[in-house]
Amino acid sequence: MSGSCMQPGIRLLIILLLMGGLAGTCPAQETATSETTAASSAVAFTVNNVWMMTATFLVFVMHLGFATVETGLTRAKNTVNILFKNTVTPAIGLLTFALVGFNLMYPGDHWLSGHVVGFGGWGLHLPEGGTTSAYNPGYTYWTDFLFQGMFAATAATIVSGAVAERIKLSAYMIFTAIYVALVYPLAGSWKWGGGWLNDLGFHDFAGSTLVHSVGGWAALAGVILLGPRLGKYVNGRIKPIMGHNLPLATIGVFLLWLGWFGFNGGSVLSADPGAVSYVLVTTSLSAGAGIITAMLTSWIIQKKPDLSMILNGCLAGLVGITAGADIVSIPATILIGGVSGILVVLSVLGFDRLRLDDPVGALSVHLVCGVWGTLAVGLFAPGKSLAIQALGVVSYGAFCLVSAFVIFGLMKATLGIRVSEEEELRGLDIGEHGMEAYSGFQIFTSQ
Amino acid sequence: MSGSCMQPGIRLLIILLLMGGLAGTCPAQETATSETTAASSAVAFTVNNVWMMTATFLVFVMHLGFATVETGLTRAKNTVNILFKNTVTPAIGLLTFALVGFNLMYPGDHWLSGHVVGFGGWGLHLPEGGTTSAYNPGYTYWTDFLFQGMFAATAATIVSGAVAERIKLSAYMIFTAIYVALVYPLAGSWKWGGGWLNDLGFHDFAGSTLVHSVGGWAALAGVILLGPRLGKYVNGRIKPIMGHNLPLATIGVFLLWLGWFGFNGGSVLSADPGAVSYVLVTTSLSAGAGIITAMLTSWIIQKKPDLSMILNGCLAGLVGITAGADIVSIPATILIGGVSGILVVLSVLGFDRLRLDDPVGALSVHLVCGVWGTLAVGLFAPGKSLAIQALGVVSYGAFCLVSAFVIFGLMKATLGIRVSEEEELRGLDIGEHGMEAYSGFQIFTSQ
Amino acid sequence: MSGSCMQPGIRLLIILLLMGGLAGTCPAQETATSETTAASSAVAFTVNNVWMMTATFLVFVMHLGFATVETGLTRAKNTVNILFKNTVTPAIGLLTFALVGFNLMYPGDHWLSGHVVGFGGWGLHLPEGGTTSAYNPGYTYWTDFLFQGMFAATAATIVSGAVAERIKLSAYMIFTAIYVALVYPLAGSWKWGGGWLNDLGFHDFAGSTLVHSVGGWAALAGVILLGPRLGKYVNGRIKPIMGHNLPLATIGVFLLWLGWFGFNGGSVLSADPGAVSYVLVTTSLSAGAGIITAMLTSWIIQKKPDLSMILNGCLAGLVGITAGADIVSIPATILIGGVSGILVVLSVLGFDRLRLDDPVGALSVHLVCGVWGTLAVGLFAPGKSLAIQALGVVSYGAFCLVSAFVIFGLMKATLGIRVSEEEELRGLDIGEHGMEAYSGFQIFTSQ
Amino acid sequence: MKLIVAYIQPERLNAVKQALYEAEVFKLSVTNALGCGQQKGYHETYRGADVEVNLLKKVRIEIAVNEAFVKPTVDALIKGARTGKIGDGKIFISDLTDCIRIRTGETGHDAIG
Amino acid sequence: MKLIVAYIQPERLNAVKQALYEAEVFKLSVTNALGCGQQKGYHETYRGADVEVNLLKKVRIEIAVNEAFVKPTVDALIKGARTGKIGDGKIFISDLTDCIRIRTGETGHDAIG
Amino acid sequence: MKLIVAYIQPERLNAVKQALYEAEVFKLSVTNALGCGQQKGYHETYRGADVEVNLLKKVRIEIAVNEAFVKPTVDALIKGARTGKIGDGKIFISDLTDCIRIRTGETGHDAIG
Ligand SMILES: Nc1ncnc2c1ncn2[C@@H]1O[C@H](COP(=O)(O)OP(=O)(O)O)[C@@H](O)[C@H]1O
Ligand SMILES: Nc1ncnc2c1ncn2[C@@H]1O[C@H](COP(=O)(O)OP(=O)(O)O)[C@@H](O)[C@H]1O
Ligand SMILES: Nc1ncnc2c1ncn2[C@@H]1O[C@H](COP(=O)(O)OP(=O)(O)O)[C@@H](O)[C@H]1O
Repeated sequence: MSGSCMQPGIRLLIILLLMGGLAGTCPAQETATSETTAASSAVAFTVNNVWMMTATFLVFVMHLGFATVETGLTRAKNTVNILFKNTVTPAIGLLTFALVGFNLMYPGDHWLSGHVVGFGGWGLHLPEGGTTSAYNPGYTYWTDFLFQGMFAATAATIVSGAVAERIKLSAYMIFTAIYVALVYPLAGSWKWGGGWLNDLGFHDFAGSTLVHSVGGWAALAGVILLGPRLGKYVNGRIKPIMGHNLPLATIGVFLLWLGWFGFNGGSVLSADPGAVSYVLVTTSLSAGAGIITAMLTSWIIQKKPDLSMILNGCLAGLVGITAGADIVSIPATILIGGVSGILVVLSVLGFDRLRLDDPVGALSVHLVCGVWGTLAVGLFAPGKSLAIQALGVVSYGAFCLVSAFVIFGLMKATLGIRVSEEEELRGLDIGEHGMEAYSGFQIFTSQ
Repeated sequence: MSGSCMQPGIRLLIILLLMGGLAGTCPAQETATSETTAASSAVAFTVNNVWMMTATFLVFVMHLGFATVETGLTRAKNTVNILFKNTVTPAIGLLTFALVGFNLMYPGDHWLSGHVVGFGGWGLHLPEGGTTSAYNPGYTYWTDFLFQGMFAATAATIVSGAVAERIKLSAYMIFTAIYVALVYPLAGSWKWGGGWLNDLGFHDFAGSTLVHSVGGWAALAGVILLGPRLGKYVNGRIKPIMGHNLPLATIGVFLLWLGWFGFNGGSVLSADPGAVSYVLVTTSLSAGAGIITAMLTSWIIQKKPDLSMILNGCLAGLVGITAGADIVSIPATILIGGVSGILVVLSVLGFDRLRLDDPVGALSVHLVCGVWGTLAVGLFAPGKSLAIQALGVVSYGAFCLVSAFVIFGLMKATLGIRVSEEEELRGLDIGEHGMEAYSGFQIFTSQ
Repeated sequence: MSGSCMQPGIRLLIILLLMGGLAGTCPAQETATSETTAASSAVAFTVNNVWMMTATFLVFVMHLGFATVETGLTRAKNTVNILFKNTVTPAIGLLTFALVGFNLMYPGDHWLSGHVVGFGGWGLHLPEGGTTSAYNPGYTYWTDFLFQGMFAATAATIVSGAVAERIKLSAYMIFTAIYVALVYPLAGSWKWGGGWLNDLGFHDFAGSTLVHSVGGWAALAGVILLGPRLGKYVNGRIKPIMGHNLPLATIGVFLLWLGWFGFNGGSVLSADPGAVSYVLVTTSLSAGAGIITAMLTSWIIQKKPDLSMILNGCLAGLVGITAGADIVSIPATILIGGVSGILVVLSVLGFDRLRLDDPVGALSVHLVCGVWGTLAVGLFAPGKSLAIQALGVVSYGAFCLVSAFVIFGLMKATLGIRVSEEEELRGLDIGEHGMEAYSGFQIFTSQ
Repeated sequence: MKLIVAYIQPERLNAVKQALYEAEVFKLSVTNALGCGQQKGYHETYRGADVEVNLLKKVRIEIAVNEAFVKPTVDALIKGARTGKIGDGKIFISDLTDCIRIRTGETGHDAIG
Repeated sequence: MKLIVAYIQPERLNAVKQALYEAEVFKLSVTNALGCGQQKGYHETYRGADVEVNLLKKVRIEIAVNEAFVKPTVDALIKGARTGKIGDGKIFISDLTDCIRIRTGETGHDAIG
Repeated sequence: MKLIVAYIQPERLNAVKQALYEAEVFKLSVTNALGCGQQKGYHETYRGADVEVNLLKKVRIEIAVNEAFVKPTVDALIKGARTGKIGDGKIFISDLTDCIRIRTGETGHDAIG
């Protein structure tokens, strides 16, 4: 090799590759530089992976967020039951995702029919180079699995809140196992697995549709098939059934916001400084806007500002921005979040008028704002088509709603999905678990 | 270029630059090395930015910490109100900071008069190179905004605790919007924005004064103008009004400690291994020392060790070390934390004697220990002047106290800042929000 | 230097060094490459250190996890006391670890007798190069201290739960100070400090034995010497004493799982992408398996699924995998976690039958599963000896049990370790602290 | 004047209040109670240890009325609370010698309503 | 012997205790209660659905006294509890046939104080 | 018919229930109460301010019985609750004019048990 170490054109290439961490595809030139290049690239891979692991932890925190929000917004007598479901959900989610879901969602080249159903085989098997940037510049195989597995389980958790206070524990667990193992990953493969909706240019950055609506449609099926809680709609009037622990609910919303930093920020799939930090800003501003507009809407309609509504408003802003967090402008972000905050309040009131009883507002937050956020990408993001976005929304809606109706419907026809009236009155904690959440506290409720 | 790839002197320079991530200023020599240098520097930038984003998340967690501490140390009947305020605060904080605060605090070259008032324009606008190390070796423009925005909102949250259980919701929200949008950033620009106190060599690493005292002075104005809660000082005697949920308060303190890792650790403004990790150690040891001395002081004075006092002691140690976390020695750290723990207990008792009713001890923690920590830099840090530190303390005190008195005073004279006596007795939850925090729980209090 | 920048053999070496971040030992060749190498290596060091700091935060979160689990699983009248202990524990832990523990645990070359007792001197003193990769490729001296200090305090916290609701505050604090300052680090030095068990090839990745059993044995000594709580075993029958706040307990378990990502993930001692992410996956799958098997076991034996049991099952899975998280296969992971979940339920029931009263199940989780996990390494990890693992278990058991018996025994004989019967009935909150955790809540308990 | 004390199932409280309202009985006091009666309890099991819970949640209603209102009040209580299942509750009636309205100092029959 | 039961506003409890103390009435029992009287309730609204809360928080005080103490006790209750606003509360008095001190087995007048 | 009201120490409740069960008294109602009696309270101190707590936690038991059961019930209460220490509690007995079982409408002696 002469005094000139490398060709100018190649230099630029290497820099670009390094930034993406694509060491595996590094040209095999016999120079000292290429080795330092490799080393630097290995470091870039390590950084990306550290970020993705951090994002994974944050998504994990969302499970605690859901557990506390749902517990806080329901009654004390069903607390053990809700906590139980939310603890078992990530366990079921991770184990089934390891067994089947991961390879169903990311089939790689193993498509079975068109780009609609694919399956990469059972279980977890480290592919060659799976812990290097050859697998992916942003993360190892293991990080990939864990990040996606944490995501998967959140879709089921969304259902948990909507069907709370009346669903049988066993029915919920069976539903979760099937939905996380099969429905969620299959649906997910259409976009994130490189399936047909991806081919069409559908954009859903971190899952307004793929996670939140997918969970929301299932929640809708559950709510319809279960019917409302006893005492919610009496003689044609809506009776509020108040949440028993608003500090818990608030803790949950803050934890969910925190988790969303990983949910959205991690969906960049690398630590790219500009991309990730931009996503964090849109995520936060949308959440903030959702809080403010939900407050105003609630203050105007309900006369007094309702804490549970601004909590929902925050989540609404987060769900709303999730589809376009990477590509919408700052003003569009605030608009999306702001509209989400209004939508969520109106739809909480609307679902009640439709006699669809959703104790925690999961339908309004995840389904309504998930749909809105996905469509908003078509409205505000340059180069995205509203029609394709709508097609995505409808396709997911149809598939998930039908699937959920079938699963819940079959169970309803066989083992039953709702606890007995007596058990519901006394509380699922005693009925399903034989224990109380707040032993010793005097709790007085006539509902 | 000859066989020798680069001049020895330049080599060293590059290494140094790389470590700081200053790729943007890299000499434009036509060598392979300079490109790998650029690549390596881009990675360094990515690492720094990952760290700063992590620090941002931790500072975000502090909002939940404040929410739970304040809720836990006040009465059940005002819980919804406190949670509401603490949920709205970061929303208001981030949105106003995006609109105006950020550019007021970091005016860059846009000083309007001397180094006292500057303004960089409205809204967020990505500067050229804003997502590369050309903007700053440690973080992107977006990370910068979000980190600083999270900081800003904490100053208002400090006020929230001190004025709890009697302030009108609307008055609190208006105050917060003005204080976060204008007062905090203007004051902040004097030091962190490169203003006149920075020119003088005033040292406040992460904000014992710029954040904590700034919040504390406003809290003092609020406490004075509002007056004590009903039933706190009766016939010349101090009646304790007990916090209703000490597990919540403890959760809050742990979350605040956690958040402080980002608050202080992130204030290094890069992931510099030695600097950041040293700051984390001083932060933790000071917190630990504050716990121990608060325990001993409380045990001696109150005869029994008071949980609420060691929680305050922990926060006191954290506030105390914040100004000098980067430059004081380990023994000085323990001394600073230890004195903070004593100070906080004495000043909680002292403020009560002065009939200044501060339900959560915010004045003692943030104001008293903020001042102490800032002065301690002058006492213990090599090369820092006590006089300059004192000048900073006094300047901030004067500016913030006057500003807060004006804002609260004007509101008091017009729309009123305190709820009615009847509302205060029944609780702000019912008065301001028409709902209860713990529906169904039997709560019995005669205060 | 000629046109060829470096010898091929050396290139490979440099890459390897870079990946490990060993910049300090970089050959002093006068080439441009070696400087970029150094720069890249400095970046690698920074990444590793960022990861280790993140892991430190997560381990810190475990203290909050323990505080909430223990509070939730005990009675309302002892809540202040438990929160107090858990707040003071990390303070005592960090301060004594700074003073003596750290240098006792990692004596470096300062062994006093064989590889059994060593001591590196008092206090924290930054060694030369302590903030560079010369100290360690994975972290600075300060990060090292803080990470290990957070670990140390967890061992004491394990004891706190088992002895809850009857131990004197002063006795607990003295025990904690001695155990964290002397016993834990001395025992730890045998393996992690490079002592005799390390020489023998004993494997305990992140501390199934070194942390969890070490805490568990001390808990056993405490439980035996204290005796059961009043009303637990009456006329030969076991009376349940229910936890008063299961949402808190659940929050705690989720926080512990979160913390375990740092506990295990950080024990890789660098950000090595493959190694860390694999550990995170084994950690999570074992936790998930523990939840599922604990649920099934509890459902079968107790007829209804017990929330407190699946919470323990989750922790059991986490403790069980801790010893081998880096080297066991995925199927073995699930087996280890699954067995842990069964073991923990059986041993909770078993300890009760032995009249060993452990309010939170700390013995079952930390001791039993800690032993199981350590032995499991011998069973499932290639190249590890079951005999050596058993030797480790027994050695630690003997040393810790004897130490704890001596410390608790001496205190029992002198100042007493148990509160009076009257104080126990009324609750330690009023007895030891003169305050209540839930002021205003009506709590009704006849125990 | 009579003092009527009734123990009812918590979920019947709203119906009872409605029935009392229709019977023009507007004043009452309510407390949380635990009751042990013919209704059998249930088992709780916590960490493997079994406990029989036979103190069930009840609501205690106290109503002071003039003689003429005793029957309507009792009827309303029964109307609102009866489901026909064990655990419906009991009503106890005793004499009241006096009644005083704190605000005005009125006593006896005038004070009660 | 008489049994005096009073319902008062929670925030008056300390004043009532003070007044009773001055009247040398040292023994009393207190429970948490909800009351529905002339005082009108308030509206709560949760997630858009409105609910009228007409069971307001009250404190129930129970005091057993010998005849001679009835008047001083009632006076003290009124002194401590009266604010002149609706919702101040009521006092109910009934006969007590016996009273027993568990610790000593004393009965009647001796046991009461 | 008599109404027996007893205030006891909370930790004696199980023993009292056991003693009543042995005396074949199966029906009772329990509420949470706070009591102020001979037993002196204790001091709480919160953030430096001291407060004397003299309302101590008690359990209030209410049992309606036919005359023949008065003595066995009182004896059982004493047996279960007595420890000999101050604070053991009191028993109050008053007349009951009527008792009605909501489920069946039975009244008087038949309804009570
Ligand atoms: N003799 C009594 N003394 C006190 N309380 C009683 C008595 N009998 C019934 N109760 C109260 O009434 C409630 C309902 O009684 P129960 O016997 O279950 O009703 P029913 O006869 O309608 O089945 C009990 O839980 C208890 O609180
Ligand atoms: N007839 C009654 N029976 C039972 N409780 C009553 C009766 N009248 C009043 N109370 C109790 O007294 C409380 C105060 O009564 P209220 O009519 O509001 O007082 P006031 O007449 O002073 O305005 C009520 O909330 C209720 O708890
Ligand atoms: N005259 C009374 N009126 C109402 N409650 C009483 C009266 N005397 C005692 N009590 C109740 O009984 C409880 C025990 O009384 P105390 O005097 O402490 O018992 P002892 O005389 O056995 O020491 C008190 O806390 C209170 O709740």
